[in-house]
Amino acid sequence: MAEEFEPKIVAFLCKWCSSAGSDMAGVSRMEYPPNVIPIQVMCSGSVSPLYIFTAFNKGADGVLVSGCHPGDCHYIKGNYYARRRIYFVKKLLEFIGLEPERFQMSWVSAAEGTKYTQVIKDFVKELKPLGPQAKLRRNP
Amino acid sequence: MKRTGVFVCHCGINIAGTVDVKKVAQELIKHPGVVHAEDYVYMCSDPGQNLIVQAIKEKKLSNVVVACCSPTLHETTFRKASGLAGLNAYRCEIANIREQCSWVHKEKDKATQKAIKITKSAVEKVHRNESLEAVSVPVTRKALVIGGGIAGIQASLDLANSGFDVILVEKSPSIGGHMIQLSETFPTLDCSQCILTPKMVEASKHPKIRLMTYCEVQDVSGYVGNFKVKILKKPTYVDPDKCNLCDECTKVCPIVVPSEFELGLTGRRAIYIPFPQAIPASYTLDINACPGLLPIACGKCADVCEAKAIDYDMKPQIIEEEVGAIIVATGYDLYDKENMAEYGYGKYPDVLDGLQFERLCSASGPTRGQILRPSDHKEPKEVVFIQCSGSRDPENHCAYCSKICCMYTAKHAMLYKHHVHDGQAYVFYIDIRSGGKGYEEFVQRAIEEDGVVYLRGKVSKVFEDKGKLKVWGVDTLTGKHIEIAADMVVLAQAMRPAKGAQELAKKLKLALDKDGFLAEAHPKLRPVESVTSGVFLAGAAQAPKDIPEAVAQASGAAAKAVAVLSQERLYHSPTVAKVIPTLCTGCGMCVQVCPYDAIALKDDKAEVNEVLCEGCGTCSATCLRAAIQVKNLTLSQVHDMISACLGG
Amino acid sequence: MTLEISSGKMMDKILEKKSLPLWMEKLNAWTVYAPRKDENERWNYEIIDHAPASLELAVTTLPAKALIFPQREVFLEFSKTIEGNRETLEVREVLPNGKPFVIFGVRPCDARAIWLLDRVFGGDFTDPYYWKRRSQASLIGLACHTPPWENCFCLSVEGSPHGEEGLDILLTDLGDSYYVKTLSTNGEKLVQAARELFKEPQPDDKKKVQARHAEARKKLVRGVKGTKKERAAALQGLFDSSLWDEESMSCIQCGICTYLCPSCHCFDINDEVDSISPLRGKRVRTWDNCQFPDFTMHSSGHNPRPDKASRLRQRVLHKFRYFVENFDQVMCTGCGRCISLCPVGIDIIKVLDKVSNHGA
Amino acid sequence: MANFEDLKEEARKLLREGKIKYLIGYGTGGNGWQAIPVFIKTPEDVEKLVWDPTCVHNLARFLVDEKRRKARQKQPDKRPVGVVVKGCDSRAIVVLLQEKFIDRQDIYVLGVSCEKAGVIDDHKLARKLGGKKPKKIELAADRFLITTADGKVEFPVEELLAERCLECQANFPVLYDILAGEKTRKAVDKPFGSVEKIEALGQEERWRFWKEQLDKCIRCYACRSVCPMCYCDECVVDSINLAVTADTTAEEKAHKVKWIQRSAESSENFVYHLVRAIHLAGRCIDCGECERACPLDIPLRFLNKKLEKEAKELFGYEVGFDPAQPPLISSFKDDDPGDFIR
Repeated sequence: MAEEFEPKIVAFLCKWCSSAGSDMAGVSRMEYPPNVIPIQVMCSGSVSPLYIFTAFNKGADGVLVSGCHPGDCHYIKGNYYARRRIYFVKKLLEFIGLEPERFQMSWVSAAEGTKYTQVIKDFVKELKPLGPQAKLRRNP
Repeated sequence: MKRTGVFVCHCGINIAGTVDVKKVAQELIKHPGVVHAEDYVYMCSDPGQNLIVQAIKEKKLSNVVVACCSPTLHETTFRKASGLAGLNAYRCEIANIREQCSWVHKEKDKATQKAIKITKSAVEKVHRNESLEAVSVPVTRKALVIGGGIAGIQASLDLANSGFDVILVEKSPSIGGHMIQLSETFPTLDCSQCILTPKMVEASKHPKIRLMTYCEVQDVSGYVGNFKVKILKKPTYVDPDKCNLCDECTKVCPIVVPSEFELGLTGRRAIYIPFPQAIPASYTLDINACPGLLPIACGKCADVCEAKAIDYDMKPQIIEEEVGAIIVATGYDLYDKENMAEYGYGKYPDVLDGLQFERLCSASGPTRGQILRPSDHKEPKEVVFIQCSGSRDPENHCAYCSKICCMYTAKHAMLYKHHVHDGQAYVFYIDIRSGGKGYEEFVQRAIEEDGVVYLRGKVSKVFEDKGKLKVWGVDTLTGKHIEIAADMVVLAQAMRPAKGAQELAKKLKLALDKDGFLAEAHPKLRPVESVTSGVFLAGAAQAPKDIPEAVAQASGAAAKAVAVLSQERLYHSPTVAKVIPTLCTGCGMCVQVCPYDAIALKDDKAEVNEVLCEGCGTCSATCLRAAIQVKNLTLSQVHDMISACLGG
Repeated sequence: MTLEISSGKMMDKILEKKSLPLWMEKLNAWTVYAPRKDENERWNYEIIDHAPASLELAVTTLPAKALIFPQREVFLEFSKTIEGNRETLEVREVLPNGKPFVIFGVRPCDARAIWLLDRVFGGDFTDPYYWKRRSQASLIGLACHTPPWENCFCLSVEGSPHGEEGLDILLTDLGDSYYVKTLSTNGEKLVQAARELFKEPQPDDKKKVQARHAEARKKLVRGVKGTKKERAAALQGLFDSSLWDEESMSCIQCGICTYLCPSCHCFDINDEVDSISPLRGKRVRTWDNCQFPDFTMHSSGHNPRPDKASRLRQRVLHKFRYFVENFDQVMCTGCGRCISLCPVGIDIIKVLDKVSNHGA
Repeated sequence: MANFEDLKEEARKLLREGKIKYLIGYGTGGNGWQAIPVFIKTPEDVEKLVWDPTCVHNLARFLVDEKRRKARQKQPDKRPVGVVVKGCDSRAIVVLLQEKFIDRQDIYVLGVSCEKAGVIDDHKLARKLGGKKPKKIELAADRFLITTADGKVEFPVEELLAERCLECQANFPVLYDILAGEKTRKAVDKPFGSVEKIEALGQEERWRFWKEQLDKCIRCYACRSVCPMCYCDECVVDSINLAVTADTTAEEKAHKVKWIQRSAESSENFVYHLVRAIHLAGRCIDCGECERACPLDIPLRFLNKKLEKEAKELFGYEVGFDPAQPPLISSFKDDDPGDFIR
């Protein structure tokens, strides 16, 4: 029997909320699938569209950008810029025909270990039926 | 040539239990640039740290990666250790394989694979790290305290007594805040003014405190240790040094307006002293009320003033000051009358709020301490106190609990009974929150000794009926409908952030919480610090609190400020944005997005003020040409981390 | 290195137009390319599934070059494995494979360009990658009876509307049939593959062909002045001329003129690393071109060709001076692409006219 | 109202009085009918200026070259440069001003209104003429008059107009020192019609569409080279994307990052065009030059138009009308849509 497809996900987590939130999930020993490799950035506002395209180009099946809730940004307003920027990236990727499920954004606060866990679980669940991402991937 | 050492921590079984730490080390030694990889049971222990120190020395490591717990825990530890071995602290990076791996997964092989990727990714990052030195700046050893209520006064005194100069700015003509309006304070029932005025005097006489009343902070620039503030001094048109407090001017002043201090229960003249013990003890001419500063318009006050203290030509002044730390203690206001139409607040003169009732109880108040109805000056025989008026009502009003109302309502009911022995006091409450030293006993005393009737339930409506105030409510314990014909209704209005606090927050680049109170840096661990370093919070500006809490936080904020001011120089993280001039075209987008005004254009190129920059990197994501990047988290580094994450 | 040229014993043939598709279908030992027009009236070479009724004079956007010297070509694949402290680096050469292919309807100018490329890649140093593909390719040219578009100028650069260089077969359109001139053993094979379709030419067919060719030469209106030697000479003194600044004012530094040129052949070699641990990647050759600012960028950051004037100059000098000096040929076959496809209408003929005026 | 002749007269005056260094305008190209960019230095040469429906080029692009040239010169001539602009081109200038790339006083803008028409699409023309070559193309009211070897033919403008002109609502310069023609806003019922057609496709269809298109790309970078907004000194996706400074080590040079490979493979082409599109979000003024220049006819305009549509519909952001407006991506509103976020 063929092994089940395990999506590769890169998650850009802002240091102060989402990365802290995923730490919280760890501290509370919540379990979630190991498909996500986190990359800690200072602020969701620092996530360049280049990162997202590159992640897909290098073979990510899904990409997550996660930051502080609106109004809670450690850097006051970085996440507002992120919200705008990411919106355009998302629309563009959908426009060229990438499955919308493959690129997600979430707000996860330092206290929301449960939410982080849920976000990852849902993400993995939605990616599995899609199979590997070959559209933007170098030599798939 | 890169010579990187990788150190994998077991953390007992916390990591080793789910991650094959030996395998992680074996895989990492194969990674280009890695010349040393080992695992150890507790890397953060002294022997663990020594392993790192030795390896750095013996293998001449140029970089270090420690795969262990979250960087929030031991990053400093391992950077210090690297420092001890003569390696620049910023050449040490943490791979979080505990919170973000071993603790959240069960299948060992998968967790191990993930740990390997996380660690490789950290190695790739560290390979492009540059050695950095902390950015250092001198400190202006002077503090600014904004708000002259009990919190502001306490903070100023603590700072001054620690030997630092303090500027205390208060927007109204006198310091004292709301506390000076109170009659007695719970749970001890000692006279509020009696305990506050000595502090007010001490503050005004303190050689290190510069009192600036009737002033407002207009602009704040700079950064921790080096703030520049512009303070607007509004004209009082009265020279406090000449004024001898003869009070002749108020006698001749033809204008009467509602008194702020008495909360409109009485009036005051256009030229006035807010209250007898006001500090500074001087008169203020309220330009908005005064018919005009020209002798032809009125000029009576100037005519009668023998001290020639009244100067119609006084102009607003902008005073510029430099300070090293700022404490914001802007306090609270009560929830607006307009919002409580269902309780007839603002419509019926005998529906009062807590502060107005304080004034009625106060010996120095408009009724000289007798409790009388504002409408007919009769003694109210039945008084209904309504708690949570505007609080704990997410649908219509404020979602939060204003915290102090349970206690002061009990106090009010009690004081009422002390004044009107044959009167009856009813308290409508959702539930009683009396956490605090002697608080619960205090409430019990009100119920048992003073026979205050507590009714569990919400009041639906208050309306006038034959000279009485009909109060409709439901006792949720008995389920009975309740109707009380009261002579007076006192509303425990919700506490709101003081008006103008929001604008001030903008000037100081402070964050606000969802209710508009000033946000602390961390709800548990940094409760008196704001998100802007060097700016601290005290009192009800941060959240509803009672006097002891406000005083405690004020002292806490003062202590934090002292920690800044007592430094020779301040040190700032060097992982800040860096401009690559050959790529920068000077479009200025980074300048626009920077939350800290840390970037400016100079000769058509962006330039970063390293002291202001917090390294958030929003500029680098905005820049279309990668011309501004954050040191040690550059685009190239993230690129390499992405490859590593994806097994590349 | 050269290709096997015809044994000389070959006979010219006649192929009726209606038999053309049959011929193509017979060539199942080859991959067959022919020009096809898209909805924008642009021509491209496509592998044909069903054969076209006839061949038209087609200026394909990409010249035949692209099929023999592709935009991207893998040279070798490498990988490193580490066992304990033993490292083993594995390198595997990748040569083009796949079956022989034949390109129908090649313009003589494009074929001549490939004949020029043969000199570059098959000269003192043989390029195995180029040559492998080249030896698999057969080019069937279609003589131009009229210039296929307004900017043809082959005659003035040693080419001809019915030139034979680089071709295995030259077809000349005689109305309802093609005159088939076989020029190489590859050509012979192609004819042999369907010999029953070919007829012997009539005595006057050759005359018709000559008339057709003469007609084509007559219709060719554009051309560059002088001989290759004269032009090369004229360019000698113009290295620092202000002419290049003026002529390059409107240049936008794109790669169209060079990438779509049938004879431009500059390339870049990069290692494309797919994974750093374990190390895995390819060494790849891709087109490069002298109009890109980074073409001459040194790792020091210094760029010896800092502006577009120097880059335009390089393109002209390479084609009309250096190549003449090195190979005694003009590296331009007058196909007219760089003129017709330039987004800002830079016209190399006009540039060369200015050059010769300067010289005069 | 001034006409094109008045504009030429103004140009002569400016050059005669030495008020401008030179003038970037349209002249007649080698084939005798298609306009090309010309650089006029003398009052006499002003006669070469033409204005007809083949003036497709966005001449603002050459202000970028001018800035570079000036940067290289030791004592640069500080006088402004004259430039002829259509509506879309003028919006490009607005963006360049917005991004402080050029100074207003460095340019003298000679605006020409497209007056309810615009420029022709040479593919449409080729199809109409079926191989025949035009000699001259004129605009007469709502029709194009085309002179060919065998006489004149007429077509209604909408049959030959470039799609972007059909979708253009402000086909007159928004910024100019002198304007020829009238400011005529024309009503467009579907300003994003072309994009909506693609949006209407199913996700996989959309993918197949773009795959077929972008696989054609040979990375000649004509799209980027012709674009006035692509004025970066180094493109982020270029292999040289590494600012070489005095303190750049050999190792850094050796390990410089390649965001995309030079190989014109599907994946790399996609990333290149995605990066370009996202970098043009809120900056592209839809002059359509990328699409026109593309020798492989890749409909690149749609990528930019899609983001233009999103910017307009969700953020009320219109590109190229106000130099003082904060750029789309360096600004935000508290109530920006966030419903796509978990």
